[in-house]
Amino acid sequence: MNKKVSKKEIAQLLQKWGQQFNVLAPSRASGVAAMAEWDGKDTSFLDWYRNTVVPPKARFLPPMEEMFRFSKDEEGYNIEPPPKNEQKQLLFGIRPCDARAMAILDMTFEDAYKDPYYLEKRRNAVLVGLGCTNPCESCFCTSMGTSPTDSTNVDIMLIDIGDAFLVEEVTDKGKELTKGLKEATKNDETEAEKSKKTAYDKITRKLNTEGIKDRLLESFDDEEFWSRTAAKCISCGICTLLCPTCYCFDINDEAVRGEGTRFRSWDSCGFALYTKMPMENPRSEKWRRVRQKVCHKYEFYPMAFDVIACTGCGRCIRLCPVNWDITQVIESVPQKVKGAK
Amino acid sequence: MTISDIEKRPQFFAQDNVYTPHIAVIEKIIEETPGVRTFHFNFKDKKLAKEFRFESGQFGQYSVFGLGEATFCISSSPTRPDHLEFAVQRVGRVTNALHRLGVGAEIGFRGPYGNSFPLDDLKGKNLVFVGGGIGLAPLRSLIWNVVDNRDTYNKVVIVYGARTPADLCFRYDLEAWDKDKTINMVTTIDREAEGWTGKVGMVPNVLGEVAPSAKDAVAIVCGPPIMIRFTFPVLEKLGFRPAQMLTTLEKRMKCGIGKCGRCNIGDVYVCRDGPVFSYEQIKNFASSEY
Amino acid sequence: MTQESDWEPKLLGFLCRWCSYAGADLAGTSRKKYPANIRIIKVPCSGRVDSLFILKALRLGFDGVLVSGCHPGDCHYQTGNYRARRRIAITKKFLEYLGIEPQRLQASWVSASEGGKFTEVVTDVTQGLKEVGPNRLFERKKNGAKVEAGSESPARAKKG
Amino acid sequence: MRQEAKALLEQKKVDWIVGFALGSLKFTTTPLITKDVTDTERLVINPFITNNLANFLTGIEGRVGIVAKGCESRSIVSLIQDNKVTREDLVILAVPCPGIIDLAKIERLVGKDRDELEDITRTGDKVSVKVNGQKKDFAASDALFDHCLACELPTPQEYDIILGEERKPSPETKISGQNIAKLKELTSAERWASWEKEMSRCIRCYTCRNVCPACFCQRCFVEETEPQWTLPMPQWQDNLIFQIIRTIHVAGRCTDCGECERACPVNIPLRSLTREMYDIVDELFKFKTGMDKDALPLMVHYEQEEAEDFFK
Repeated sequence: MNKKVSKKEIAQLLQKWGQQFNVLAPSRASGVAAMAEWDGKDTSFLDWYRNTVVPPKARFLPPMEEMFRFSKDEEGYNIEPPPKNEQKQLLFGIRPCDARAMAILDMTFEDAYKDPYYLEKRRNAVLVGLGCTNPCESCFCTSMGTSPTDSTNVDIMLIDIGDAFLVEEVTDKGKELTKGLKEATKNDETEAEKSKKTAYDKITRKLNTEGIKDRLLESFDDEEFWSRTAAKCISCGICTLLCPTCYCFDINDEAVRGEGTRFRSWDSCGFALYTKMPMENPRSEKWRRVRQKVCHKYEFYPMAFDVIACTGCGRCIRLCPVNWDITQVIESVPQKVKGAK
Repeated sequence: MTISDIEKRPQFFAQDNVYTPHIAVIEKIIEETPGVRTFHFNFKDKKLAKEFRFESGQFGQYSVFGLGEATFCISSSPTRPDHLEFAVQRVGRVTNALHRLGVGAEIGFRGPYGNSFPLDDLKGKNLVFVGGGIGLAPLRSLIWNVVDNRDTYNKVVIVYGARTPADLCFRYDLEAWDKDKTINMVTTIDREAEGWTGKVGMVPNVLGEVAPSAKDAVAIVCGPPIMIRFTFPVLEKLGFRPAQMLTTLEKRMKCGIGKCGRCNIGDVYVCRDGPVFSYEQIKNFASSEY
Repeated sequence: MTQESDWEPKLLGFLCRWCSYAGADLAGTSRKKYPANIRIIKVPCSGRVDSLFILKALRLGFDGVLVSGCHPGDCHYQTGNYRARRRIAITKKFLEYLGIEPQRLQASWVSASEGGKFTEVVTDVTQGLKEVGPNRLFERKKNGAKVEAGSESPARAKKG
Repeated sequence: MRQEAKALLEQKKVDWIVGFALGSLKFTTTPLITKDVTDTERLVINPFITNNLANFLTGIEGRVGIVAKGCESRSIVSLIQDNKVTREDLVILAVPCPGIIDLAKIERLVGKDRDELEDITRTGDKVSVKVNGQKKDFAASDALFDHCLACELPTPQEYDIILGEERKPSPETKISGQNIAKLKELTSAERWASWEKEMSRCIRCYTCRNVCPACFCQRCFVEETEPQWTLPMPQWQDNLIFQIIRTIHVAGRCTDCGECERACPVNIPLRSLTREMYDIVDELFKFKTGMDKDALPLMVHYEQEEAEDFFK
């Protein structure tokens, strides 16, 4: 049963949720668009917000996160887990492409060994999706199996229908949130369908990923192609650190005289020292690193989890300093002369 | 060769967190070569020390608190559970810190991670061990495992080499295996060195001379990647099929459980799906960058 | 946290071994008194001191850094102190622009025979640091609340 | 320009051509690094040629034909002085640069994001923006990058082929230095606090370092483990030390091309650091990077009498 909430009531709704949850909403206060603690009244983001620069994954796999603290006394070392914060997070305004990316990350962090830090935050979080009405030129989510208003990976989904939002309840957690909201009328529903259609058609960038896994498999050793693709890449970390489906991390200690903390922080396969071993570095050449980045998402992840680890959010295209465009690269992966097997 | 199912592997999490290490105390340090030391250690938590089980070929993440973690295989054999051993070559930040530790110092250990040598596939087979330098550490765990229940295995040939006599690790093992009549122990060094009476020559060439028969035999190769790349062709010439050749691959590892994303070859994570692979598996990896 | 009154600044001195270190030695052998706040690191030449050393010292909690070398012209390596002069000149100006108090980075020429001058320089610099107060630059601020300086600025950490 | 590049490749004068091609998004260009002649058709010059192409020279072997704006040519001269590149290996195609349009400024002026604009054109010192139908005009000084407003060498001095007639510099350092001026009005504690706030956004993607032609170390001090000067984790303290030392290391090599600030994904005003260092180096040692081909690099040279008032 869909509900309805007017845009004017959003601030009030967020305050209600604020009693139970630590409400996070898109904000530019820090100087860049990112999810941040909601200041309690400002809902101007409903106008300017298209998508954040720092993806919502940063709330679950933070750029830097305490793993445990260690200290030394007479008997020796002892380890204490980081202070537990029971605060439940409510992410308001997560886009469908980022929500789908969270589902893709879940697969890795639950596979075989359960990652305690990430999964605990995920369990304690509620995702309130917000349908896109003004997709970016670099967005290509419709080619990656999702859409600007896809509600599968969120708890409730808000679809913009003029001066109000249609509220689609998706999970039980979602149903609790929408208690007390008015029922949606029939023409609200048709209005929502229309808004979904217009948003869908606004996506201009298309990408044909049919058979990409095999094409990449065949051209894996085509050094000439990968060198050409990697020529302008400067091995910085933007397209991986800010990618919602990237999860690589590094583990480091900071300590002072035997007392300190072990941290987990973002890392990128684009960096030259990522796989450096004392004796050799299997990926010291740039083209191998660019190949790893592309193949991990479009070949290895599909081989392991049967899904392409890319949701078409377009961040890597619009934030790259040299305009390296993943959609152009995927299209230019050579088709071996014997054609699709 | 089956990669043992991950869930079935013994797991010993501290504070039910896969990343939290157990505290262990260093009981003994052996100076193998100027750059390599073997550490004997045991867990402070006595109950854990008794319960802890692992299989030859598995590795662990060793923490020097304040400096970080490093990956080393467990070089002692599961058949001798009174303590655990690992060998460290002094090459970087954590390894140098380890070399500065004395007996009684405390380190962190989490594991065991990775798969192991498939013991049941080796039963009744002739075993050919090919090791180079510190590469003997993972082999050593398997060799003592084999020696401790010797009769379940057939002939054993060990070809081990290092650059110079001073670089030979685990000399006390080499002597023990040499005395053992049922083991054909061949030790070699790369180039002539005065005072050295044994064999001289690179490990792959010496293996060619020893020429163990490939009939229902399995070869286990560990050493620097360059040595592995030259050893496989020699084994193939001797008639070993790729499935009969095992090795442990070396990659930069941080988490050890297939999460941090850096030790992959194609869709395979060396830390979780390896480090023990057969040459057959290596041949049809999705990518050629092993 | 110690009170402001009896707080003693920690000063790190990079002394070039040919001149300033010998000068400091001379000050010692001729029983000259100079404040004990200075910790001395002997460097082959003042030109060896990279700005990174200065920042790392401030990051570890030192309140001030003194770089002292030979007078221009009698550097053992001919040009070491000229290079040091240029590097410290831009570093000093840049740190001031960033908001680090100027007294925290001082430089001086002390030759091997100027034991007296060395004591003056150290006293002068220590006095300057006393006026500026402890180095709170790199203390970690978690969501506004200042965290106890203990684990972050180690040189001043008072272990229990 | 395309014929020149094509000729260079065909006559084997160069092995590589490095230039700009149209980007895959509106109002963007992308570096084009190619060997094959057909690509030279894609070479383009427009008001959005933002990248500093000199950055790629340290990574390419062989002779290179490079398209160079003023700041790029200064970076090239600086690289030559540092013996990272030899002049004989280069064929420089000089572009008299009218200044590059700063899309972030346009977004602030128009209130719309860059992909919602239909067209941006530059005529003389007027920039006109077409957005849902109407045309809006802005003065160039409001729409160009700060570093372009302060540009002292729009036309390269050091070149082999010049594309178009020379353009005289008219640096307006006052407008371009607003951010630095505002910072200087604060007290030192407030300035430090403002840097703390900015640097707590840094995620250590190292774009500022990797996009900079002056940063050509094999292994950067920030990634060293023995000794570990700074932690490889995005703590604001270590982020700030990284930027301070990076700025000091590129002193005398930085040509204020503004790429670090433009490329930073979290909008940290890095040019407020590099431009200040550029001015300090100019004020103390009258040294302008890459302006004088025969000058010795800043840190290699010294004068008998120069800034030492603060020495005790």
